[in-house]
Amino acid sequence: MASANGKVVEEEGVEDDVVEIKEKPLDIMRYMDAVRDSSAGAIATFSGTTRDTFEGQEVLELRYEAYETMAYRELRKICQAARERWELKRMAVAHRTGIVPIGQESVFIAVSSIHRQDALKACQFVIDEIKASVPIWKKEIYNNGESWKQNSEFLTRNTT
Amino acid sequence: MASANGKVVEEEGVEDDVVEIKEKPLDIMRYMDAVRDSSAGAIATFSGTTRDTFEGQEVLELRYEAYETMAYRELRKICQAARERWELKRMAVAHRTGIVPIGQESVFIAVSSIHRQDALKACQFVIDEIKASVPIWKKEIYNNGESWKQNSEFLTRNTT
Amino acid sequence: EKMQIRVRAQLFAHARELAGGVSEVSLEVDDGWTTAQCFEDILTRFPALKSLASCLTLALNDSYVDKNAPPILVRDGDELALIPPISGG
Amino acid sequence: EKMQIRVRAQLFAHARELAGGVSEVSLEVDDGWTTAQCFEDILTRFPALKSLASCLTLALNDSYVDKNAPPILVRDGDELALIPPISGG
Repeated sequence: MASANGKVVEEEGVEDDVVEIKEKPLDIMRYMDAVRDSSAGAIATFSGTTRDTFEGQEVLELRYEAYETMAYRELRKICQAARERWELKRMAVAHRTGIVPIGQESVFIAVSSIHRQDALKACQFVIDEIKASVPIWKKEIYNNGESWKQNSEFLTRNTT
Repeated sequence: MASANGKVVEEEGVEDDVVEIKEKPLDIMRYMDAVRDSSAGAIATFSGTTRDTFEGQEVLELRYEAYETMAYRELRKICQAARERWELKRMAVAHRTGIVPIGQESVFIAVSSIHRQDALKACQFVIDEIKASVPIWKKEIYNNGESWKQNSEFLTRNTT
Repeated sequence: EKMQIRVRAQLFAHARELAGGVSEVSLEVDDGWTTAQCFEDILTRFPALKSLASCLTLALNDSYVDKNAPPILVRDGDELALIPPISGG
Repeated sequence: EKMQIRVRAQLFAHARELAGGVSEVSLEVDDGWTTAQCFEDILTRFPALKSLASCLTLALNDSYVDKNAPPILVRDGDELALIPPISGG
């Protein structure tokens, strides 16, 4: 975009944001490096990690599945929405699919900004929005059965 | 601590938290691994990174100095305070001293919890508290001078 | 006489399992059908999905279909998706 | 006759610079002195600190001294610190 004096001002935008869905371990440091910026003073991140227990039952394995084309689109919409609410530098959002071993990241979000409030708030916003709208599913495998999980955030948003 | 039936219940406490002040690059992954826990579903982190500009002036270098014994004590108090407010699993807080090159982490905080709200809120709390009370100082070196910075959070808290 | 159009329907997660593992169906429907009608057609072909039907959300060409909005007509080449309650993040 | 006690005072950051690089001073003061009196003593010895004095906070044995609280007596072996406005994080 051109600024008032005609000079071209480079503005970070969602087109530069890193958005990935992959069936591999998430490379946390790569995403943090992607958002690191010499003009930013803050990086906030969120990792969703897989737990070994759900309501007292031992979880043996977790499997994630994505509707990829739509998930990419929803993730970019979320990044754009975050940018409209806060002053952000760079963003990176990644979700893992397939089997995710216990204790490993299923989702990772990194946001950088000049002032910490923006990154911290945006990071919270992104994970909340992912849970409410991105078409990705998790299945928990127990000793004696399995269960497709349901995010209350999605159910709340989609209750007619 | 012993629970009602007499069994010893292992409870994460501030004595297990990682608190470090060192004149070396902060090893982010080590801190994230320190808070990773198979019973935790969330890890929130915050990195304060050094900026190349302050109010239009180019910052050439940043130097951090700590009153170490008191800084360690204040950091542990902050971790304890966070644990009293939220349900947390593990915490790691590290601050770098000496010369910190532009774009690198001066402070890093990682918090894990079962539910994301606790980690996210605690992470924000910890960085806010560090800026208000931990005896560490930053000096910015410019082309034509230098300046000891002052956190408004500290000034606000200490205004008589 | 109505033209026939082709709509690709994808089934995910629990929906796919209830449909016996079917992840994709090519529907041939009348031009002028709505997403809801396509959905009903799928339920007829895979009756086991009826137990999940009230939980399912539809998406058309990567956008959620709002159950409360006016009906949306499908067009030739459209992609429909049956979306069970999500659980990512 | 009052006993003399020894208090170790540390100067940090801008305070140390204004004191010509002095980072630590061993004070010998009268038993019964307060932290404020020790502070005044330091200001007398390093007058350049006076320009910063109103911004300085004291800490005694790793705890902040509250300017609004009753005066605190120093004891032999105590550690005082002159703390300019902090800027960590």
